[in-house]
Amino acid sequence: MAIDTGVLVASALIMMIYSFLYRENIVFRITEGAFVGASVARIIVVNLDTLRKSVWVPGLQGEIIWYISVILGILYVMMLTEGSYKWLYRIPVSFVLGSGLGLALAGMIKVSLIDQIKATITIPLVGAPIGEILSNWTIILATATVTFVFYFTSPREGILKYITIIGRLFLMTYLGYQFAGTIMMRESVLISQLTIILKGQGIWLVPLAFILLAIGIYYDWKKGQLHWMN
Amino acid sequence: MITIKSGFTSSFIMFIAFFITVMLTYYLVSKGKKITIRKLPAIDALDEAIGRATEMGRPIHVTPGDSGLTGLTASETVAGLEVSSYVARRCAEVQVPMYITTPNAVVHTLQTDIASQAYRLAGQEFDITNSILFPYWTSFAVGISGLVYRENVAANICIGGWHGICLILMETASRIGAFQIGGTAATSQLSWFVACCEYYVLGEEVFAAGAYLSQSVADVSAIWSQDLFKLLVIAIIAFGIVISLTTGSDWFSNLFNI
Amino acid sequence: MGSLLRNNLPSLITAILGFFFILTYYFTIQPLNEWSSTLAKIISLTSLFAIIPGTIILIKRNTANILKRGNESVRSIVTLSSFIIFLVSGLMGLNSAPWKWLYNNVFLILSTAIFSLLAFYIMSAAYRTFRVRSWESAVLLIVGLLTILGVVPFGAAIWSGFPNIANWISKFPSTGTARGITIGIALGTAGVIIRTLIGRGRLGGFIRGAE
Amino acid sequence: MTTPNIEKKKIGLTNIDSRIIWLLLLFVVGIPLLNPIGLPVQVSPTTRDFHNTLRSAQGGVIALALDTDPAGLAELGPQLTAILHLARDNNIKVILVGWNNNAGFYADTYLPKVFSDVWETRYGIDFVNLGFIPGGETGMKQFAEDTWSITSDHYGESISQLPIMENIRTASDLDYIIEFCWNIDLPQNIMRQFVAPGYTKMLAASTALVYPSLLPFIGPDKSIVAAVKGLDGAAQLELLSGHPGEALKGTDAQSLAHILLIIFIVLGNIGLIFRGGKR
Repeated sequence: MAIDTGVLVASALIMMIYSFLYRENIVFRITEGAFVGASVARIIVVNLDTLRKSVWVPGLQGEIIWYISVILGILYVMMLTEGSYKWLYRIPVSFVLGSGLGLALAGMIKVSLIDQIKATITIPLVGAPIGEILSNWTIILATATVTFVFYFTSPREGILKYITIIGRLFLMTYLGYQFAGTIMMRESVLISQLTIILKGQGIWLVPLAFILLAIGIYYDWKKGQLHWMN
Repeated sequence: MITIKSGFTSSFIMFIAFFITVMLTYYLVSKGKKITIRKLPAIDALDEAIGRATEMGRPIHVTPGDSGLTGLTASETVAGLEVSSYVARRCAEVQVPMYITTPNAVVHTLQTDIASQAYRLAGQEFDITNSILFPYWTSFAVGISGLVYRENVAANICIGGWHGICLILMETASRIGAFQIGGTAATSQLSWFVACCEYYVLGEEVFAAGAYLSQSVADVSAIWSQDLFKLLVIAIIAFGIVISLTTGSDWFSNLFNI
Repeated sequence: MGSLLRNNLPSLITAILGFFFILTYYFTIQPLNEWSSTLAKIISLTSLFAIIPGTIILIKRNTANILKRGNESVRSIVTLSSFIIFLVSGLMGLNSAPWKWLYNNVFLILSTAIFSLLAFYIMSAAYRTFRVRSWESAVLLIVGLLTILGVVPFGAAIWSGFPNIANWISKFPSTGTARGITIGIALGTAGVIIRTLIGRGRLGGFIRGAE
Repeated sequence: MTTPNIEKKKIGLTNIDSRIIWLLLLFVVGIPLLNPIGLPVQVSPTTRDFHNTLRSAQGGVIALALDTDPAGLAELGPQLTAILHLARDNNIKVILVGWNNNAGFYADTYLPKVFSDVWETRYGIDFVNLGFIPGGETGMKQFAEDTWSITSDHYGESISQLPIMENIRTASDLDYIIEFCWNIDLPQNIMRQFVAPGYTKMLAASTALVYPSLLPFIGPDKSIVAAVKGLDGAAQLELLSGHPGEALKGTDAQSLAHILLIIFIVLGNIGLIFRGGKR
């Protein structure tokens, strides 16, 4: 049986991360350091590759217009200097923000405001089975009252108080629904990780991990550092 | 040659209306109209957190969240930066070391500058190696957890735009008994802030937090204009429903298609 | 002159670009619309460089840690060496065997493993938080449990009505509430954006460099 | 290094040590992975909608936007595999892109799972990996207006050499764009840059976490035509596509983990009742 180094390394790394659940330790610290370094290097590698494909290669064919972005981008370095030219780093920032914010605002008014208002007022409220009509009213009531839960400039008195209570009821319903979704997503991630360990040769490492954990607990207990934690 | 794209007339009118509302409220507030924003205990607790850190002689960790400055989370990140700026100023005054972290490269450049400026105003020098970029969500999660644990921070302030990893940070911080103030508008994360933080701002309170802290004309007027516009949206919806219930025609909803 | 430029040029660029993209989104203005794609590409490429200061600070911080020979030095050595290993293998090409091995067996795995810590934390946080102290938390809990039972096969095996309840919750009250939240957040964000584009408010101030 | 100041706490039903809960979770998830129970999976109406909409693109070209983080792949990966199988069986050409800088590598990992036998002959004709496009929303605008502005695919081959891209000059030449949603930002960016200007229609493959936030946008006449959700959606899609895979194996473990969670929440509340409702 051939040894699958990839799966063994992967399983070991997963367990090294999980050791943080017991407490912060040298194994976790090493994994943390490795990952922080790797993630920086990965972004640099991807960015360099993108630049090669989008700036360098077209540049060889005479399209030098993309070099403008390099000149602008280099200005970010000015952030690290102290002196009268430090402000230059705000030029690329302003380019990125200006385009990003402008595009976001224009589309947001269409997608998140106009479309949503339209969707609310075109819900069928007559001529359907009574159950469906009641359900449709639920949508409208929820939209209207939830908007008032986050109303800041007037105190919650009178009618607004009752609207807020209904709004909070809907908000809690939604949070409950989202809570279920959150849990399911997190568990899926855990399942994917345990699949890697348990379905391959990584399962050989599981007993080793538990032995190491037991030794760690024993030493902590001897030193009197084992506490009930909640 | 200027032609409006089909289907965008209503959006453009809405944009103009919102723009005018923002400008008008700005004008009125700058002319002295008083707008009171609901009290936010979490923001008042910032000083308490810094005070605790001073007593204990331990550092403070502050982060404007794991989001960027474009898109939906922009306003939360801005509120987070506002809080960071305030915390940096106070930390410089009482000489408590402060760590500020982010996964977003653009936010990182701004936050470093903001912290340096805040320190300079207090006559101190900010060590820019304390402004750390972990350029990736998960490396951010593990990086700040390690940082918070090893530096044994006294307080962890995490108001901003969060997507998912906030719980890793907050669980770690609560393990070492740090005082936590957090907040976000991301609904998927709200319950974890309630679970882990001593004080929290939830939902759109985050937008108000920035205004509450700065009390600047622009921020206060923005909160007011948002509230006014919410009323307008509700009025439009109510009017549309009344129209469709009474006349049965859909001319009003068709207005939104042009 | 210098300070005038310093205080106004960045916010001027923000405003011009912002309104340029807003107008070309709503209107067809020749020849502006033909430029917008090119401009968008230049700006997209610019954003790739934002990583530079953060990287330099990270290297500086870790080098300092190593020179101090403190507790942090082991981690810093690992950080820097993993940085160099990944960088070198990546520069060999994104299809080279070492890079693919490192990416799939180290980077992807660690990234997901760290995220899966949340599965544990969520369990204990839910256990500690979800105490039925008020009607609000009761609603939250009941809806959450009903949804979970409606979605996983286990729930349908107990009672076939659970999937229908979960569907109703998702289709009606949750949709309405999410719409209210969407509108609220859109208005909040739009407010920030307009203030920034006209150079006011906090973000506008940050770009201007005003304290 | 300073030692964290962990105080001694009382032991009781309302404060079980978190680490015990976590160890239990490990076993509860691990055991069904080794010994699957095989609970039957029901196809929900939303997944069926998604499946039918996707099949309606028969003979056309769709783009898959892989805008997820690695952790999202736990749910989106099985969905992606199932969608690729459906595309291949229904003769739909696929273009894989992404505005997350991992996108090219995901495509590199997942395309061979479905297309490995025809990789040499059909790459660039039936499927292509365009890789990462920088700039977020700005990059999306650039791609939607002018698809050819990205010049080359993930492997550095010029876009003019790829037959599949021959007739794809703007996003309006695409039948659908399927966004793999990991947070609420990127799907909204796609709606703003691809759907609202009328280039193309959008489908969403989403994690269970982000699905609730997408709800107001989903509908036949709204921005997102249909959506599939989470590991359960992936399992249903695998069932519909006729290629059972990872997701169907994971659903048992997920069920048991949820039961554990419910038990612990109930335990916490029982402890609360015994202590007279005080914290």
